[in-house]
Amino acid sequence: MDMIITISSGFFLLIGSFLCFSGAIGLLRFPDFYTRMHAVGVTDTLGAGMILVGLMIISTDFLVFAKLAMVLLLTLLIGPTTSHVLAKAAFHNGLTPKSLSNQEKNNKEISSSNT
Amino acid sequence: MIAHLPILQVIIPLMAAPICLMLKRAQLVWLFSLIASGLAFAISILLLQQVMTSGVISYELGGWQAPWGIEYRIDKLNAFLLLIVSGISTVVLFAAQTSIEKEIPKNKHVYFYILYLLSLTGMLGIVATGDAFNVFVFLEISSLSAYALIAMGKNRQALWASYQYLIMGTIGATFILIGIGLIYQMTGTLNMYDLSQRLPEVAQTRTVFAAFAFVIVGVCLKLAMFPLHLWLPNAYAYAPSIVTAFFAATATKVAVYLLIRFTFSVFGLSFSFTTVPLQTLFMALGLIGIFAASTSAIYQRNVKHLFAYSSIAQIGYMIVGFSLSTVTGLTATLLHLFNHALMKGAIFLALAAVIYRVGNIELNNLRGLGRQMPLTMAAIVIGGLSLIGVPLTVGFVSKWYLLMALIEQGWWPVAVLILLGSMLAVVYVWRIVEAAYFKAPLDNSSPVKEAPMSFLIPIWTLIIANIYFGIDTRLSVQVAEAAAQSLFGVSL
Amino acid sequence: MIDIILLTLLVVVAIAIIRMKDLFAVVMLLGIYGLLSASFFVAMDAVDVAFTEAAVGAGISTLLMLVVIAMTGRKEKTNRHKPLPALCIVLITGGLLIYGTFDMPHFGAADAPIHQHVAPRYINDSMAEVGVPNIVTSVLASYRAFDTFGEVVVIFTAGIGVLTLLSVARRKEDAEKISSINDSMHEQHLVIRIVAKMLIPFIFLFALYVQFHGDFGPGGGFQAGVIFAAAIILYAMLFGLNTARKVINQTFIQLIAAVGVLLYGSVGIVSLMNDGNFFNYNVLASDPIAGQHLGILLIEWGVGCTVASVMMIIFFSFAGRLELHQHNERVKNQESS
Amino acid sequence: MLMDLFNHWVVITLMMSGLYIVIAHGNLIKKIVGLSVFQTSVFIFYISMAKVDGGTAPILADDIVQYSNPLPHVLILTAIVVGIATTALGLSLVVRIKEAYGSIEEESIQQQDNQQQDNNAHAKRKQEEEA
Repeated sequence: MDMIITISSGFFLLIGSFLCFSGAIGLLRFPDFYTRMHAVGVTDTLGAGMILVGLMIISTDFLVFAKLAMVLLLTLLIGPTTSHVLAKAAFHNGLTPKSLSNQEKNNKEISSSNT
Repeated sequence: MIAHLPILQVIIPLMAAPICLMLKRAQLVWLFSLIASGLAFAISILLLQQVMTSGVISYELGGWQAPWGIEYRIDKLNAFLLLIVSGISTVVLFAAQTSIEKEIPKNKHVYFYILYLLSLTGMLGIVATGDAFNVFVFLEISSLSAYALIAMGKNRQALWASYQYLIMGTIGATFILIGIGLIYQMTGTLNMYDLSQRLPEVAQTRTVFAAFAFVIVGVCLKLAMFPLHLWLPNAYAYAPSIVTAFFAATATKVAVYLLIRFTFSVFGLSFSFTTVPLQTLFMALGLIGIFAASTSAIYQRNVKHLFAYSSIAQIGYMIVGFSLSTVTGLTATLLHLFNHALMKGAIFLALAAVIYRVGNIELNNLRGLGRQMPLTMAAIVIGGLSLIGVPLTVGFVSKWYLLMALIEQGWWPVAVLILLGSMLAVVYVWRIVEAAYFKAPLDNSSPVKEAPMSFLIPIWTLIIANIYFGIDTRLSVQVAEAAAQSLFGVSL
Repeated sequence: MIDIILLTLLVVVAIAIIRMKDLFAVVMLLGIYGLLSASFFVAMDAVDVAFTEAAVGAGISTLLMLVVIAMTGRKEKTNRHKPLPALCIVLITGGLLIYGTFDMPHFGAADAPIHQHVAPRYINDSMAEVGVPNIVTSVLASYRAFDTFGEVVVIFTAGIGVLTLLSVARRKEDAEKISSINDSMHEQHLVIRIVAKMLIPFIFLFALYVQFHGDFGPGGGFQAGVIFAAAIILYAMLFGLNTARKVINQTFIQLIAAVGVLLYGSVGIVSLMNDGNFFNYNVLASDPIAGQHLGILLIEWGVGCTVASVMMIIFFSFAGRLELHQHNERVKNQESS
Repeated sequence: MLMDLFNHWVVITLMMSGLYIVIAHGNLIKKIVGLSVFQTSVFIFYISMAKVDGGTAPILADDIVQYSNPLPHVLILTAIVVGIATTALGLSLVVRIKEAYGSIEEESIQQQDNQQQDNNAHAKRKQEEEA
């Protein structure tokens, strides 16, 4: 039983770490604001979520489990919302996604200076 | 209740402040804060009596023993300072209602009194406490309320002055915090008495030296000692006049108290004056301060600016007396603390009265006021004479003691310089006398009446005290001497 | 190891703050600085402090600065007189401090003077004397209760100070007009409004938990107050200032701020009445430990009330000014066009 | 020896960068940011002296023998509150200064003040001449 718990929690933790890591790379490598935000969103929700699940599996104390569950719920609720708000704010302030503005060179500068 | 006097001293104005917020009506609030301040004054008199007869009072807050809990420790020095601060505050507050009528918008009057009381609380707390960190907390209470009070001034320069004061004051407070942290790290205690016992063991370490430097620089920033005085003139000149009167008479005094407390009691005499070359440094800075500030005062056109610079010069005298590190020198400093509070309180209150009637305080506006506001101008002149140090005023007493202390130690040249510095005071006081009595009023200025009684009573209370303590020196000298001796005798 | 990484990150952030010209970025970096130092405090076992620093350094102060930047513009002027004197002062001060470190006890050494004197009593005896597991709480609220009282008064002073500086007297119709325009802009935020509605009760619940659990774990009146205020501020940001003002009466929160200070102080006065020293909770009940518990509970409530209401006062004052600014600008634009 | 003091030195660097921002920068908000950095670094200094190797957070539990020192934690809790109070007041001053002067750069404010003083002096002199 212990074996299964350790392995499954390790599995979740690994996936979580991988997602966080890829999110970080995405933040650095993606071309414009919106795609970068997508990378961050992945880290925020899925990566952190997986790590929390992994930790929940190995937690022995019920209180710790419950607290982690609360944290997980909150991240699931807040993470996407903040991404949404950010994207909306950017869009309202006239930042266009890169694919829409490939013809105009100027926009590239705006997007890079704004991130 | 007698046993609880030390804490009541601070708690009464403190608790009065939030109650003021509930009273709402400005007049009521004024009366209430006047009563609170008056009570604090009464308590400080009782405390001074108690200390003079029975020695140091220690009050353990929360019932916890000293190094573990916070202790209020009232000795002769604190009691003397408490008396000065609460006394001046009460007298100044008496005139506040009339004065702020024209300087501060109606809807902010209540806030003004609350901040005034909090500022008073902060100063009393700094003086009464025997715990190094508690000093920092109360220092911040008094400073934060001071920033807000100064920013209430009519002109926009008040805002800028207040901002500069905020930056300098916070740097100073943070320096003090660093210094306290360093000594705490070396001794493991925050209680001042305990510190004075444990510091000699580690006195020769570099950490304690650095701590000393930080505390002194931080306090000197608050004190506006000569090279660190840049924030003071504007802050005093642009603040509401009542605030200027209150701060000029008390705030720097509290900082001088902190300087004395830290050098003499906490770090100890032998460390402060033998290990560190404090004597020459402070004497030089004090003297330069006297001359530089007095010279700037001569060239000021705004009378409030003029007296603000004069305040910096007076701080110089206190520093010179302090730097001698003898009983007479310290007595002179303490006397000058008391006397300067009396004269600057009176002068700035009189200026507040002039502003109330004339609206402006440039030298030109004083023209002809000698005839139109005889009592107010007479008060300014007597205060000015006191600043110069003319016999029969308090200024003479403290200068006399300072000179005695200098001659006692054989510092003849410094004594001569001090006298020369007083000559500079003659020049700037003369400029005011000239404008007020010997120049015709400007054509376009309308004649003004004498200041209302609510000004004249507090102004003349202070002026009479000025003359009384200039003639009958027993009381002030006795207390100052006893306080100085206690600092040299048994530590703390 | 972790502390060295955190410190390095802090240095990087500090340098970035010096070099950045965009105030918006500077403020965000300051928030990061606060959060990093909070993490450092956790690594140093100071959980209570970390909690507070995270709430204040990364939360409230960033928010206030952002509001101010919205009013003052976000660009720092580049030209600036020579930084050489500043560098001199900094080098002298820093040099002095480094000189001071040479005789300092080593980092983490258990035999340093601070661990030998005063502190051992808190660690060994506080359970018997105060009866609260969280030593920080027992020192904060009992041994050094007067410092904490001073802290509450500092916050109160700041609240009154901000009010004197920023409160705007305006007629009611004007207020309605200004706010109605601003409120209409908030209508678009459907998603966050719904999420916030779900979250706000939980934030309140958490604030209460922190308030009452301060005796057993990290937390206490100050943190609870900040969290409570954060919920209200969130509400105000999403539903408009005017709506929030209707929910929370401005005179009422000023009153609560005063009541908090008074509650704290009157605990001391009651102990004076019962022949104890100021803040001696032992005399509050027949059993000293019960008295301590009662005293700590009451003063933590005082702290919580004052902090929560002052934070709200500060936010409402700043946001009210911002609203006025935006309104004035809009009027100006209309006139010019 | 070096490693033991290294932490302190880094913290001192942090403090000094805060102080540098306050003194060298002319933007009023940046100055307050600098103050904030300066103060926070002093907090870090206090907290790091409370740390005991192998200690844990000072919350009493049964199976723990070594606790970190709680006293600096208490002091810094108070100091953080003082810090935010100062920041709030400073920022409200900045807002008012911006309204009164139209700028938040030290140089331009100083310039405006000097100009005003000169103008006043000029007006005064005229007045005197007339008188």
